[in-house]
Amino acid sequence: MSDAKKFMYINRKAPYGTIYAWESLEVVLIGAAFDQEVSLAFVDDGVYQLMKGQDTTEVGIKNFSPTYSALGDYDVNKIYIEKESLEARGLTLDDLQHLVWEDEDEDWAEKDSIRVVTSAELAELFDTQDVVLSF
Amino acid sequence: MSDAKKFMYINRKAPYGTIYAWESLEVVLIGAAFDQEVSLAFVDDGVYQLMKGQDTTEVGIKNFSPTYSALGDYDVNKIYIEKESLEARGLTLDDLQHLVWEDEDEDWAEKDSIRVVTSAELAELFDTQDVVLSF
Amino acid sequence: MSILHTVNKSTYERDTLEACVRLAAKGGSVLLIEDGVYSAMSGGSKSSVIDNAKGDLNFYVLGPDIKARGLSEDRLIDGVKVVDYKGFVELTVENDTVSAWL
Amino acid sequence: MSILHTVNKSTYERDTLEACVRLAAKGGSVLLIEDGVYSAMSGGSKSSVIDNAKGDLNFYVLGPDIKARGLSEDRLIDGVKVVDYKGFVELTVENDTVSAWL
Amino acid sequence: MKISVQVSEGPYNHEASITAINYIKAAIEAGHEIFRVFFYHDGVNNGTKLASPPQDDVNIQKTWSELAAAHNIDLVVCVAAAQRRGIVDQGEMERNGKDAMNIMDGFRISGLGQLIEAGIESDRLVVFGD
Amino acid sequence: MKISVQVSEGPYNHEASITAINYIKAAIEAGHEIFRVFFYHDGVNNGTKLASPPQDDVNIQKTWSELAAAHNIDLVVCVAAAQRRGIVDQGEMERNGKDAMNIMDGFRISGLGQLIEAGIESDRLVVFGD
Repeated sequence: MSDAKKFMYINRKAPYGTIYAWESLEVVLIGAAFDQEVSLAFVDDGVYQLMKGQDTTEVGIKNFSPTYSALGDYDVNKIYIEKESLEARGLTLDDLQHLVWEDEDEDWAEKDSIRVVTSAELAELFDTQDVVLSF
Repeated sequence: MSDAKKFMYINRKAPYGTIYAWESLEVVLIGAAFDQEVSLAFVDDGVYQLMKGQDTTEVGIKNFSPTYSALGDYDVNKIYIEKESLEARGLTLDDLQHLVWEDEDEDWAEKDSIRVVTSAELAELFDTQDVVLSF
Repeated sequence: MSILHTVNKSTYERDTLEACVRLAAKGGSVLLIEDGVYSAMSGGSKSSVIDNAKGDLNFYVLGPDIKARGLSEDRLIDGVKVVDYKGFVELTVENDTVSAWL
Repeated sequence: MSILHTVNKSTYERDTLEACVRLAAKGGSVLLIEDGVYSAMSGGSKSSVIDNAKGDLNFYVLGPDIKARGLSEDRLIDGVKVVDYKGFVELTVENDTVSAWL
Repeated sequence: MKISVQVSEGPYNHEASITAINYIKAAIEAGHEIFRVFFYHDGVNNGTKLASPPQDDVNIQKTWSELAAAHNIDLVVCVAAAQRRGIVDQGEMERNGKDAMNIMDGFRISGLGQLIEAGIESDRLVVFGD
Repeated sequence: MKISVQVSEGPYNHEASITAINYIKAAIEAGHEIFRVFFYHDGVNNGTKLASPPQDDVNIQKTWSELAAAHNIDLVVCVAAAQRRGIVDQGEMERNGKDAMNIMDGFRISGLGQLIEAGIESDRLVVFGD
């Protein structure tokens, strides 16, 4: 039995208006070195973090959205998006970045990291976590 | 015609959870020395600022609610409370502090500072202001 | 497993409590702290959030935060229990995980 | 008199835009900035806030904040106009007062 | 036109500082005068000289300082808010018996009256916050 | 039980610091061990020694320092968040060429790994924020 703890990062805030989205991602990247079981959940305005085509040039701040595509390389490949939050905002999976990871056990086959789940499924998942960090 | 500007302070935040309510009151008290036409509006969770019987002893922070009763002495006596915000929270005027001022022109007769107004009345009032500060 | 959820914002101002209630598994506990305590008052247009969820979740409010805001325990939604900081600590110990809804 | 109202929070997260719309006098202008721009997207469950108010108020969004968030102008609610920072300044000048809804 | 600006949140944590900077640049470009920028609440934290943000991101505190120098803008940090949060100039350091100061070039610490005065003297007061 | 705490907002502006302090005091009183307090986002501003809050209000920064001294609590300020916001110790001062430091007694600056470690080593991690 593994000693690893289950870490869940819940992201509920939109990017850029506040720094929580970006500083949350910084925690995830550092945390990836610790060999724990990591999941990310994007709910409510947090789903906006993964919007395609972000361009911060005119605002003049750092565009950190490309960093999400590096998550797979850090073995962070359990990314849950709440269906209800997407739908409430008139969004579909096509509006979001396509995040993938390569499965070492299957000859580095490329697989999707993102799973769209219902509130009920997410609630069950939360209930199995050891550490929940909410941003 | 007076050179005084009309200043409106809109208070939308509950006290203690954040400092905006208290630091807003500090602006009002300093601003009172400037001989402008001052009004205060309490809307949404801002109406909670005036709740009677606040006691911060167990939290261990400063209870600033007694300061509201000093507003009359600073000639700040136009205090508007949005009816719809009170009602949505199940509150009535009886739940709030009774704020008064003394009218110099009527032999220091004590008068109510608080007026409960509808959203529509408040909207008209906002429209006549020169400077609006929102906290 | 059981989770203690904390909510620190008024449900009139933010979507936090509704998110918590939607995503908390049945049997979990919700502790309202700071401006979250306003959501536990009866007679308001959003008292229904807790009223509708209290069959599935256990609701608590932090007493010191209630008193600071001049709220009366008499007017709490039926079934909401009051705890002090000591009770807050006990709730974190009794549950397996603490999840802050921010 | 005319007022320029600014709103910087998403109507999914906070009550700010609804407060602004309720308390803004007819003929006023509302500029959505920062996370406020999400409220201007069509097809969402809260797009109705602007849809219902746009007969009485003029709505604008800050273009740089739209682009930063990967939102497309095509999907803005009909009638919402896009301005840049220069346009923001022009709106403050054209109106008599600026009111930030925080 | 004479415009004043209030900034109510600290740098980085909220977009308020950035939006204020971009707004001010556009206002200056359009020929308007910035009468004053008043930093209140956590906004006082814009006035620290001790920050070292990552090279690949904007340096907000330094940008304020450069804006002030280039366009002679009056950047005022509220003294009451600054005392709660630890923004200190020479005078505050001496008055409060501190052994260091952290105010950035181009900022000054003063009272809330400066905000009211900005409201009276300016044609517009524009607030950026949370 | 071993408990760690994360504080995500600065002092005074939000109640988070105060709730965290009251929670920690109650936990210690109940016999629990505070493994670490990690300050993130604007929470790093709890660690300044330059504040002089009004006499009639709580001194949050000093209260942290006294708590740490009395109960040997590990108060860790996130270095990345601190660099953006200007919280500086001796090492950071030298590394970034600053001429002053402002870290409060009892706080230390370290990396985000300290938060993850707190999550791993503690029985509970309790977060206070906005």
